[in-house]
Amino acid sequence: MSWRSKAQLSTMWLILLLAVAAPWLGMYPVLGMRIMSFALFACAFNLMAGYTGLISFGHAALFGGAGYVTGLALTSWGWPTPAGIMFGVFVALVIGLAMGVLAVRRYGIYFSMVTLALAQIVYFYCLQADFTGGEDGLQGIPRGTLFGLSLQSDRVMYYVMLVVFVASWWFIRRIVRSPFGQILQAVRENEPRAISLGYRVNRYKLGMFLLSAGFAGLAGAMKAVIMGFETLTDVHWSTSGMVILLTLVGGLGTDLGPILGAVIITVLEEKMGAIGHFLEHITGVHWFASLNDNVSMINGAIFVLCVLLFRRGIVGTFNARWGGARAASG
Amino acid sequence: MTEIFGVPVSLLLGQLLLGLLNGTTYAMLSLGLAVIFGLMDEVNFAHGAFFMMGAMFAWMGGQYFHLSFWWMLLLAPLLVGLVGLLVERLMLRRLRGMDPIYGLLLTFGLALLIEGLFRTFFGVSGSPYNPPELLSGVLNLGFMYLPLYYVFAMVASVVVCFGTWLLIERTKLGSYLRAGTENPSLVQAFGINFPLLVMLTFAFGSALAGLAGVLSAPIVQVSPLMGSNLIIVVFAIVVIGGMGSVMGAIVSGLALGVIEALAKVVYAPISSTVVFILMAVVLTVRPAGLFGKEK
Amino acid sequence: KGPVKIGFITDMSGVYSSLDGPGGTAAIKMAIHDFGGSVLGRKIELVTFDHQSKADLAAAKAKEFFSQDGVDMLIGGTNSGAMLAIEPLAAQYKKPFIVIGAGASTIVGKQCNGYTSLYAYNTTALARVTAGAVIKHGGRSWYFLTADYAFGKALEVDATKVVEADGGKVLGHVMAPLGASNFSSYMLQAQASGADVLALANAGGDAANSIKQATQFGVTKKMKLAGLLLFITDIHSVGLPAAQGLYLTAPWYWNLNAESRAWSKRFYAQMNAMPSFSQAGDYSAALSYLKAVKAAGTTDGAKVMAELHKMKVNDMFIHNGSMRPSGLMIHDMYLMQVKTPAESKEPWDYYNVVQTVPGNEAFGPAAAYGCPLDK
Amino acid sequence: MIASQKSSHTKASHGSGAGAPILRAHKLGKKFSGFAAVEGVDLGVAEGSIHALVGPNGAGKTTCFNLLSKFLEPSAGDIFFRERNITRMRPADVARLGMVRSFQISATFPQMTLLENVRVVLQRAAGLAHQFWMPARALTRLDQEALRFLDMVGLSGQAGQLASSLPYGHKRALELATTLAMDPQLLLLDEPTQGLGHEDVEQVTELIRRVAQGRTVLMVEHNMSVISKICDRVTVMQRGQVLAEGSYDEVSRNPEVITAYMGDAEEGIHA
Amino acid sequence: MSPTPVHDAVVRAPGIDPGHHSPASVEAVALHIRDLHAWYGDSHVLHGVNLTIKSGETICLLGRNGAGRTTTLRAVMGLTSARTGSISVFGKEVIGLPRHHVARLGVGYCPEERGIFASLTTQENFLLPPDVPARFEGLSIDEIHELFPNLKERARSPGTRLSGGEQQMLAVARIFRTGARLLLLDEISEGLAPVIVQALGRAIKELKKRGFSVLLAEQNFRFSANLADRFYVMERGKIVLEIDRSELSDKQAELKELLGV
Ligand SMILES: Nc1ncnc2c1ncn2[C@@H]1O[C@H](COP(=O)(O)OP(=O)(O)OP(=O)(O)O)[C@@H](O)[C@H]1O
Ligand SMILES: Nc1ncnc2c1ncn2[C@@H]1O[C@H](COP(=O)(O)OP(=O)(O)OP(=O)(O)O)[C@@H](O)[C@H]1O
Ligand SMILES: [Mg+2]
Ligand SMILES: [Mg+2]
Repeated sequence: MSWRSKAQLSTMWLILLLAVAAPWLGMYPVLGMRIMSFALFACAFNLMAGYTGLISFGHAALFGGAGYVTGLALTSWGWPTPAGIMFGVFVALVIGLAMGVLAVRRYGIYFSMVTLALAQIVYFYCLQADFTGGEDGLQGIPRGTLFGLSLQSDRVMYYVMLVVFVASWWFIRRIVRSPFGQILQAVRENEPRAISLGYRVNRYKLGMFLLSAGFAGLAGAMKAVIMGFETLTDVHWSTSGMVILLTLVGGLGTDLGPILGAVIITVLEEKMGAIGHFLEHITGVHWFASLNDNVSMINGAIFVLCVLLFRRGIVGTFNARWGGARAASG
Repeated sequence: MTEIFGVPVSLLLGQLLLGLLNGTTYAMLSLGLAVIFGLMDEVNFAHGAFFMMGAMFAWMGGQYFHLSFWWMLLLAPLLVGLVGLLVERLMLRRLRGMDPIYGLLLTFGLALLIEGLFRTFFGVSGSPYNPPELLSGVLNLGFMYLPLYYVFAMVASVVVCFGTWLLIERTKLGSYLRAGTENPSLVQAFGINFPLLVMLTFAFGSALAGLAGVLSAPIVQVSPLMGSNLIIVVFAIVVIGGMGSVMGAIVSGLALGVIEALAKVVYAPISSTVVFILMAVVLTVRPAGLFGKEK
Repeated sequence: KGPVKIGFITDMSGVYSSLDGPGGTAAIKMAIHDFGGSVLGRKIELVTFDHQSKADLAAAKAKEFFSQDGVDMLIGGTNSGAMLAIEPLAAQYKKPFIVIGAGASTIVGKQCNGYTSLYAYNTTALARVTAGAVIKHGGRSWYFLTADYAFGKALEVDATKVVEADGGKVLGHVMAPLGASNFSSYMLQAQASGADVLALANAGGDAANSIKQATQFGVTKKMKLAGLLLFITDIHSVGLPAAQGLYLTAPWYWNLNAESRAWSKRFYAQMNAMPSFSQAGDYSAALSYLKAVKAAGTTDGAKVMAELHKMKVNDMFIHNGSMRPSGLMIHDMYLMQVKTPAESKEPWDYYNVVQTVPGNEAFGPAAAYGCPLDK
Repeated sequence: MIASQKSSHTKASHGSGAGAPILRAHKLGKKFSGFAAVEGVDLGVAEGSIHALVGPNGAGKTTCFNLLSKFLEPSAGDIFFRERNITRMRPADVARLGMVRSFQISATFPQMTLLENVRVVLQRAAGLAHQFWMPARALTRLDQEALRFLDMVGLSGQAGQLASSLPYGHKRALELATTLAMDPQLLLLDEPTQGLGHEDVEQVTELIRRVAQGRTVLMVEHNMSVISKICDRVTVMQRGQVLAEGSYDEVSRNPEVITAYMGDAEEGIHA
Repeated sequence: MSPTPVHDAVVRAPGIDPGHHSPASVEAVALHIRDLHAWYGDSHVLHGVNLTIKSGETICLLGRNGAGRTTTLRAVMGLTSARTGSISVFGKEVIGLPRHHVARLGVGYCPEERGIFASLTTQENFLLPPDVPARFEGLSIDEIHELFPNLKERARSPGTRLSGGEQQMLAVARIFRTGARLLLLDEISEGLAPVIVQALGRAIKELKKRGFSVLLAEQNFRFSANLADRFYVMERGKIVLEIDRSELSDKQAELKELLGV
């Protein structure tokens, strides 16, 4: 085993250990769960973007769409929690299928714009539909029970989410390296050649889009259950932009990048005020105190900086600097 | 009174006219995007922000410098063009030759940043901007009153659109740009100062957005948020028209305005999504868009 | 013992930030200052958070405020989705939660929980007062321009009830998508309806654009405009030339009386804008809470809430205020008509008070809200 | 010299002996917005032969090729593969039938190792293409076979290298290895020696001959020396139509072919 | 500093040794390359190339695949990621000059990969490169159409819809038109039918008569053998052999060793 994969493996274990211990080290469980749902969302997005090169700008439709239907199933229809979540995933798959069929026929930015536009249909539907409650959101989603275990406590919910997350992450990682993943890599590198070798490439891309949609849906459904409500923010295009940001910051096409990105951006979003005050305190510049009020502007700035200086993201840069010649994953 | 779809004809006529007006705004915006996209293979997500800047500059000119609408009609697009020029020169140029998706992401971040900046300084609630004295009248068409300014905006947009089309499709300049999109270094090796051309094109596309902004300022509330939702509709229009096709952008922009107007009278709830649905339909039938060429 | 902590969660940067946002923070600071900076011998501290109109951020932060940061009460700003998401947490942690900027009536509806108060206004009251009063002033047939989502529809329903109960007629409506910047085509439809009143069941930028374009198309020549959810910031941004003559309802206006004027001058000195009613409401809520703490002699949530329910509130912001068991603060509301540019004497001098509507009439019967606590 | 020994007799007779040609085009035509690039082409490729398609630039060779491999839809005519009508089939399906094409530019998967390049092909045959739930090691059982194909083109030594690191000539060899891994019965090669240096041309020519054992090859080529060495049969196209057909010796003496294509024998630059 | 030492096997004709030759008149030398190093990213491809083309001369660069011929031409045009040494075109140093200035000195470049633009029609592709200032009388449009009749026929077709060979013709035609008096032609006989290759050979001879200077990078030795006045052979980014046309038969053995011809 190479030095690098050893380092990788130990990083993974370290992260897992930290995640397990976090609630006991004073981390606030809801924050942890939010991070995990965004990290899962980013991993799902990365599955499509990082390994087919197709950047979807419409993943919010899958994430939020699943959240809404899970919420609907749990509140209005009184379904058990696991069934509601599965239903959310199912609906994400259906939306993903509709989006994917149209989008995978296009490349590059075309793909991005098509997914963005299609996601807007979902957004407007959610906006206008009565069950979503418009700006009020779909409120009061019960956490319910899982195999007889009440999910009411944040700690219990946290560990359930951790299990879901780790399992999904492991599975996503496996997909990337699976026989299917190999074909997709080939498609990405030379599509006409893949066709001439007898592969129906659009089916493979669609397959990947569906897998990605499924996990994005899972992330959205879990988030709805965790938070107990679902709002329009999750289907809005800015959320699609945010998941790109998470992945980009962490490192597109890497295993750990989306997680790192989610941790950094989510924490930043929440702690911006504290950071601002701290900066104000040490520099004496009052402007820093207003950082809190401009999170989206700061996200914009991070985007710009990332693209200009830091395209590979944190993990990607690490791999390129210290990794082997073949910095495919990490 | 005669009716179509249960709607009085006069109302329908009025709607179509207004739809056409909306269409000209769409056309000019999507044209700017198409110019930048078709000639540089870059999607400018900040286009909506540029549109907003055009309107904000017009308003600021009036507010702080007491410059008339006519002055701002000239100055604001120039200023926005200058911003575009700087963006190209300082940022996008470094991404040339890379996957165009990076340009998209960069401009996305830029859009957030620009909007955020304007929001911090000017708040979000917007400000009124009035049409110039000369155009503040109302035209009585018999079946409706049409503010004179709307007529002006419509005519001005159409003129600019077709002027641009001529410039790009019918001049050598256009062929330099199209060639440079594909292989910039070779075009340079032919002795053409392509980086300069790109910069100017980007500035021109941005200026078009700025102009659309100034023209819209007297019609809608001028606010830092005015561009962010519009831009996605405009994306869809560009996709329908065939990305990069100048004619496609103009025609589908106009058509979309009219179709949206029809949707509003026929089945209102669909009017906000009709453009996206249309896009889906067009894509199934013609993946490259109406005027696009299959690559 | 540590300081008494007041939390304030609102949209500091998004669509609604000019209504509340940083101005709200300033107002609460004024309240703390006016109260003397300490209560029960403890310093009063304010912590704020920008929820960016994201409910999940708001809820997560509220939870953290309550469970880790020792926040004793929370003032909630704009965005009803975010406020509704915080509401159950107030009950869970037994901390008073006073909502100002958001007006969803459901906050004190089925979801009510005894710890949450809807303090400044709600959409029901705005719609009811405007509809009722405009009918009295001669607008008998109505046409609605409605934002095509839950909130717009709710406004329309609330207003329609009053119009029909008072013998008026609703001739029709048109649903406009949220964020449609061009409303001119809806104006044509409104004109074609021949109604007396065009009611705007929308908010924010949409409302501002509708007013502007109604004027451009000459709608206002034949029809009265009635805004069901308009704030002074909206009027400010549209400008008097377009907005003149428009009817709207508000719980407060800076130029209402000497007391409100004095307070607003102080606010203006800091923020360079006249306060909106939600900012004034933030001030009043903080003040009332502090009074209740003082009276109860403790910051214990349940006891403070009991005190708040008992209190009669009368201050710069609230006139004849008392809280229903559901948490809904009942107080006088005002029907306003926007001044003509000629009538306006100074910047921000925008409204004529047409009528004062007593709280119970304005907010309507408790039964309509469906809160179990109201019995 | 080896080439001429092997030519004609055995293979050609084997081809005709098998009766129907493996690939047959009947009145094939393709119009591009009014311009007829290919028109009424009848072509039969005998099983087991190496068949060359030559002709002046723009004669329609590549178009013909694209039609046969289904990368273009014919506007007229029919195509039969082993007497099965494939005119309306999709390219990927045609490839599955055993008719595989190469591209004018080298076609490899640059960021994958040579082994993986070949394995990608084997995966489909082994039914290991859509198993997204399987771990990566499921693929190792294809390694032996992949190495065998790399060995055929003399690249097994570099199996672990990335394809992008190979020199040009080796990339073409790798491409051939992946093509072979599809177990094609008919190989379509478009200008396989284009851009190669003299030595590489010889190498690739040799390689083609080697892999043609037991397979059929249809190739487009401008290099007459290659054609004369290995091809059993030559079809000459001009302006979208077949001008002549026969063995290399026959067509190269045809005066029409000389004026239209080969030109002045003295200046016979490619020979 | 002395130029990077060349391969031992090099036999130079003293008169035209670029190392000792200093151009008497600026205009007498079309291209003068000294100690040229060039890189693609991190990979160092040219290791000190020296060559000279006198005005009106046709020279040919030979070498195996990957020897660096294309890179030499690209370095002249400023298309490598870095270059050092000296390149002077008609007496003007171009290293340090912006890319688009090189062509304006009178250089026409036909790239190996042809560089036909898909979004332009054949005609637009043909007319794309601007005329060079102080141009030579090149081939007229009619002459070019006579040389490559396909181009006239397919004038309205999009550039990349042309057949492989037609694209090659277009790439060459486009440069012949501009009046650039130094032509850098990379593998122009590639993919062309023998008849056309012969015609192309005649065209180059004609240009030579009109005073053009030509640098051919060729795989096709037979083609260039008829045209060039002088040959340079490259190996691993260096010139390893220089042969005058008159010495061709004497140097067969070395050529065979280096090129396998
Ligand atoms: N997609 C297309 N659209 C329009 N014309 C085309 C298209 N493809 C090919 N052609 C035209 O059809 C003719 C035949 O082209 P084809 O590529 O088959 O020639 P070829 O025989 O392969 O020539 P070469 O030897 O130069 O490669 C050419 O004149 C070309 O311009
Ligand atoms: N873009 C590039 N990036 C990195 N290395 C390159 C690049 N282009 C060429 N090279 C390398 O530079 C060396 C010289 O290449 P060049 O193209 O100049 O050779 P050539 O003599 O023209 O050969 P050919 O017959 O292949 O055209 C080769 O080893 C090649 O692999
Ligand atoms: Mg061809
Ligand atoms: Mg070369």
